[in-house]
Amino acid sequence: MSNALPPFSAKLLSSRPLGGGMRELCLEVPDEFCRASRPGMFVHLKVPDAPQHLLRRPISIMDLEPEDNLLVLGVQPKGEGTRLICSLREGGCIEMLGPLGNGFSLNDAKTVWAIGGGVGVAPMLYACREFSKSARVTASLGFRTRDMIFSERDFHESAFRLVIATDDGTAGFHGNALAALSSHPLPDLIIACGPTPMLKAVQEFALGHNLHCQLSLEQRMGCGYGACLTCSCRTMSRDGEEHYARVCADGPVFDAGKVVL
Amino acid sequence: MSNALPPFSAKLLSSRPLGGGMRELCLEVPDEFCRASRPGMFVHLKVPDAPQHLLRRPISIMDLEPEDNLLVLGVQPKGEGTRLICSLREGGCIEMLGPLGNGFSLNDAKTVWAIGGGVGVAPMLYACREFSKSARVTASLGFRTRDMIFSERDFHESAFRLVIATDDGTAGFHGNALAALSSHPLPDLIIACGPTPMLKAVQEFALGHNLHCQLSLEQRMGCGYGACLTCSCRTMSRDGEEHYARVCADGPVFDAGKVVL
Amino acid sequence: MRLSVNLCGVELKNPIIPASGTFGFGREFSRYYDISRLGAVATKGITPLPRLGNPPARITETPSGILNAVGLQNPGVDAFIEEELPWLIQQGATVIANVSGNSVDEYAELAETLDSTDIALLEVNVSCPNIHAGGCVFGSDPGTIRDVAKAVRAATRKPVLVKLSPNVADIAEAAKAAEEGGADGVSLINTLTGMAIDLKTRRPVLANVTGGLSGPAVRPVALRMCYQAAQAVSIPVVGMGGIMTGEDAAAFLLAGCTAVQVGTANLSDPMACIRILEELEHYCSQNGIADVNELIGGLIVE
Amino acid sequence: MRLSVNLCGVELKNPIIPASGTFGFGREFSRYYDISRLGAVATKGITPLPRLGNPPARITETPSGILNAVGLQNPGVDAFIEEELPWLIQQGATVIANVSGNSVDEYAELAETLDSTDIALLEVNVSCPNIHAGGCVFGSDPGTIRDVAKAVRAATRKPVLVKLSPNVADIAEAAKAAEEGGADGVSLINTLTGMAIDLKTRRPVLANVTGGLSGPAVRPVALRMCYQAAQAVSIPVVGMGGIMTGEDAAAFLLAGCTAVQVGTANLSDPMACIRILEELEHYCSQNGIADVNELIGGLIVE
Ligand SMILES: Cc1cc2nc3c(=O)[nH]c(=O)nc-3n(C[C@H](O)[C@H](O)[C@H](O)COP(=O)(O)OP(=O)(O)OC[C@H]3O[C@@H](n4cnc5c(N)ncnc54)[C@H](O)[C@@H]3O)c2cc1C
Ligand SMILES: Cc1cc2nc3c(=O)[nH]c(=O)nc-3n(C[C@H](O)[C@H](O)[C@H](O)COP(=O)(O)OP(=O)(O)OC[C@H]3O[C@@H](n4cnc5c(N)ncnc54)[C@H](O)[C@@H]3O)c2cc1C
Ligand SMILES: Cc1cc2nc3c(=O)[nH]c(=O)nc-3n(C[C@H](O)[C@H](O)[C@H](O)COP(=O)(O)O)c2cc1C
Ligand SMILES: Cc1cc2nc3c(=O)[nH]c(=O)nc-3n(C[C@H](O)[C@H](O)[C@H](O)COP(=O)(O)O)c2cc1C
Ligand code: FES
Ligand code: FES
Repeated sequence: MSNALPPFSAKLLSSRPLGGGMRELCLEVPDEFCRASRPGMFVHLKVPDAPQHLLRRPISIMDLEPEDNLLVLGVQPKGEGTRLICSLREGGCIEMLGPLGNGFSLNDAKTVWAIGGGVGVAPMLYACREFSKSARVTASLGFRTRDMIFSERDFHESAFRLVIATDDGTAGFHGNALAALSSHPLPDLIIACGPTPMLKAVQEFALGHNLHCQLSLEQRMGCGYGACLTCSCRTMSRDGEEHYARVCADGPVFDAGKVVL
Repeated sequence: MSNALPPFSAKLLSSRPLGGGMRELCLEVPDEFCRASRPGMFVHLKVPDAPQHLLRRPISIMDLEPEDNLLVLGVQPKGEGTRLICSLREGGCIEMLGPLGNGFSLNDAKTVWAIGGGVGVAPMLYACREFSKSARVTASLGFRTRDMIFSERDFHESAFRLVIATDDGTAGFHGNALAALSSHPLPDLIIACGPTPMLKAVQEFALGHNLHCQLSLEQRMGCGYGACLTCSCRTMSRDGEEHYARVCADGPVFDAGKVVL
Repeated sequence: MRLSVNLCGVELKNPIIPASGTFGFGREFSRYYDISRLGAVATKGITPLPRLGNPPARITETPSGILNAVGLQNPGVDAFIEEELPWLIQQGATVIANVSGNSVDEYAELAETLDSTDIALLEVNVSCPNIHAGGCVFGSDPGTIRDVAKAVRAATRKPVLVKLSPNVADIAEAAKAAEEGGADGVSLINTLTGMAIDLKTRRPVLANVTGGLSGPAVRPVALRMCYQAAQAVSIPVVGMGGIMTGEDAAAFLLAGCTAVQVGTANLSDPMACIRILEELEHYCSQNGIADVNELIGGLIVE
Repeated sequence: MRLSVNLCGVELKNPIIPASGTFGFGREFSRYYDISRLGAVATKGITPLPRLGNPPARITETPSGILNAVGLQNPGVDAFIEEELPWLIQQGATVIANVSGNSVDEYAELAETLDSTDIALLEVNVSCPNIHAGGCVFGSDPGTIRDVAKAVRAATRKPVLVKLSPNVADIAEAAKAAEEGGADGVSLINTLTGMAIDLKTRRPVLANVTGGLSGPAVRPVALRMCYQAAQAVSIPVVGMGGIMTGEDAAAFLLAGCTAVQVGTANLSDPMACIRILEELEHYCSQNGIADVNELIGGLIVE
């Protein structure tokens, strides 16, 4: 039964600034990690050399190059933990647990909208890359302002079509990443990750149009692997009963129809 | 009244291994620091990048080169704090408070025994250097074994005479640093720093021979500058009354006749 | 080296037990290691009926600690017996069922319900700070502790551990109350009630406002309370609170604990219990200790 | 920006006060900065007669915390009045005299002795965990708290703060007891009793065996207790426990404190209080707060 990859130490191969204060970290990961990874999954990072930070930090897989055992993360230095993670030097190591979570499911969708907002743009890159193998993926990425845009070129490469939106209109569509798609034909599947108001809008839109839709949520986490029940989000079963699901293990990706935002 | 040097950040100019697992750290310090320093004083070092370690670590001034604003410390990685201090990289900075404490007083002594044991050897170097300007200093340094010896050459340079002792006889005199001096003529003053059993022996010897003697003590410390009363050692006043003195501010150097070990 | 200890008549392979609420019912950990290697397993707190738990956020980090307010989310005792316990037994785990009730009667009923099952011990949590019985927390009153211990003791043949709250003025008194009530052992500490504020939103970080503090931050308090409890009673003490390493575990044994539980460390690292077990073994062998029982109560106090 | 607050009728320049026992009588700090810049100064705990204090070791570090067992070493109230107070007043400090007694009568006598001096407030420490009155700690019993508050209130015209122990089951009750006794305010928390063991010697690290835990490790507990105390009483609350930054200070103000004290931070850094004051000012200006009083009790709880 002991089949999960225990925490391991990953070497930082390169670290460079992306747009918007984010940092791109390229890490060396073992084969088992690559084999188990799917878009929408995350890793749980120990804050390096900081035992006072007991909890790990969840960070989405932004990209993966299995041939080179390369994991790419996009990290926004938000508080002390992500700041320390971002200041790790090339050649240094970080302790990692993962890949964790359920990830997005393409099922048989042929057309996909991948909607990302802010830091939630990161996991969409890996999703675009993977899902583009068998579907037409339109990526719609929302940022606060032009300076916050990151990884645009990578999305250009990996998505069928790329739409950029900014809240202040300094680049691309003036408005949010969902509204930016209003003139586009409806897809078989919407996947989305970003701030809650954005997810709510996507959820409402998808339910209203009866579209398959998967939302990737964020929640404060303890263990990251399903044991502590601290990362809950409200879900509604068919019969209207409410439950708390675990974002780390039952998610972070949830069916738009089941999750209460 | 605000005349004490506030905590400052000192740059690590070089770091190299001494003998016995000790590390020599050379740090850049301001002029005011150099002006205020005297042998037997110490600095109080913040453990770098480790906010969970609230307390600073007291480390003796091992040497000082005022012309170059150079402070030399000899640090034994004992626990986590000193280990982190020793692993600081050249070019990095460490937050420092000091110089603190009272230091040794040569008064008018013309002949001095400077007895150091283990890590307590470190402050003797600065004392030898300074006191040799107007006195004949015989340094007697005790180590557990040959491999623990450090800074021998520096002592050769700075002391009038150097005696080395090892507990196991692997180098120099076989025995402790006090016994190693038994054939030497008695000095005007003994200064000593080292483990408590050694200090006790020195104290007994000095009192027995009616010699001026100053002992540098160690104690767990909080503030390091006299405010918290946590670093106490027992002292006896003339009238036989017991008190607790502050090792950090009333010491670390005490008259052998006044301190109860 | 001998690592096994006898806890209230139950032989444990070793003194390392994952603490309630940080180990689920073991399933997630069995993906990382063979959970039968542990001394025992303390289950997530079980209540008579299923509980939804508190709304999120339920956890936040504090300096060298964490605050949690899960609020006893669990599937209820029946689901535990049907779905979780058989699986645990099949894994070869020695099971400590951690139970919580809202009244003395509920505790007694839980004990009775579990009496006929394969659990090894019952751990009676009189101290969860995240649920309230009539506004006040159960476990801070010695009288209530005694009553619960008595009622549970009468309702089951299993050995009973009473898990004590640290939110009391006198832990020795609390431990004695449990002993008087007939407990076979006490375990402590549960979490200290705490709070965190988000300076940006000016709101409490946790939806429940307060939560339970655990982790290394509380270790000095936990160690002191375990020491005082062990001095006060003659039944075994199971110690916990901030144990992150084998040396931490050894400190609790020295203070008088027969076994220890590891909570928050599991949240940092799924392998924590196994690592701590190996480190404890290493500490013993480095210090010439052939039997871990030599450590128990071995603190030298002048 | 307005930083001044009114504490029990005393106008403080700002809400930052060094905590008792971590600031001596201010002399050491005056070498680093002008201590009249502080809101007030809480003195080292004063007893009727001089006290030697506990044998060393008196301090040790714990994860994000420290344990101390100074044992109220102090020169006694007479020496305080003759030697320390005049100097403090000359510096322009607003002085809070922190006092400790072994009985209700001793507290009353101390209050009376200090009544005719230039102190601004009296802080009655009913909670020092490192001295014992007949085996049990004074400050954990609401009845005693009320009695001490009453006796002190009757013995002086100075405003009286009662400093509460966190080693209680119900801090709200303790705060109410102080209020009922006539206290003009409460201050909290004093230290949580804890312990550390040296794994090499198998002995307690502190000669006193137990000590008082303080620092960021206890902040969540302190913040919770201050919040609960502020909810429970209508007199001002002075908060402390692990305040290391201006944001930490702001959190305590939001929780309902009128002023805060800074203890352990002084041990890490002689400039701590001044830095915290500047950071608090910065936090206010960054958040459009023109008067620090806007923060007090400003926590939003749904
Ligand atoms: C599934 C998932 C995927 C994520 N992917 C990314 C990513 O690819 N890139 C990225 O930059 N960020 C991502 N985040 C958000 C990231 O985890 C937080 O920004 C980070 O944990 C903040 O830690 P901190 O120490 O910097 O901040 P602090 O605010 O100091 O953290 C304090 C505590 O709160 C938790 N916390 C604070 N904010 C969040 C949050 N938004 N979500 C979860 N926990 C939080 C921290 O983990 C920590 O335990 C993701 C979050 C989740 C849940
Ligand atoms: C005046 C003075 C001068 C010193 N000079 C030197 C020196 O030049 N070189 C050197 O290597 N060491 C010196 N020491 C000892 C040094 O301070 C300790 O080895 C160091 O504090 C241990 O910290 P740690 O984190 O590595 O160990 P830990 O044991 O993890 O420390 C835990 C706590 O105990 C305190 N502590 C532990 N041992 C001692 C000790 N022996 N003295 C004081 N506090 C202690 C630490 O400061 C810390 O607060 C001196 C001590 C004093 C009092
Ligand atoms: C997330 C979480 C959930 C917990 N749930 C329970 C519980 O259900 N029942 C219980 O008795 N204790 C519970 N506890 C308390 C722990 O079992 C333990 O007493 C406490 O965390 C102290 O140990 P630690 O510092 O090693 O975590 C929980 C602790 C945490 C962190
Ligand atoms: C070294 C030390 C000595 C203390 N002495 C006293 C004292 O004499 N009287 C008192 O009321 N509190 C005393 N305290 C408690 C502090 O005033 C304060 O209540 C406690 O440390 C919590 O605040 P902090 O976490 O900021 O340190 C002392 C604390 C320390 C660390
Ligand atoms: S974080 Fe522990 S269950 Fe999700
Ligand atoms: S360490 Fe604070 S008085 Fe010496």
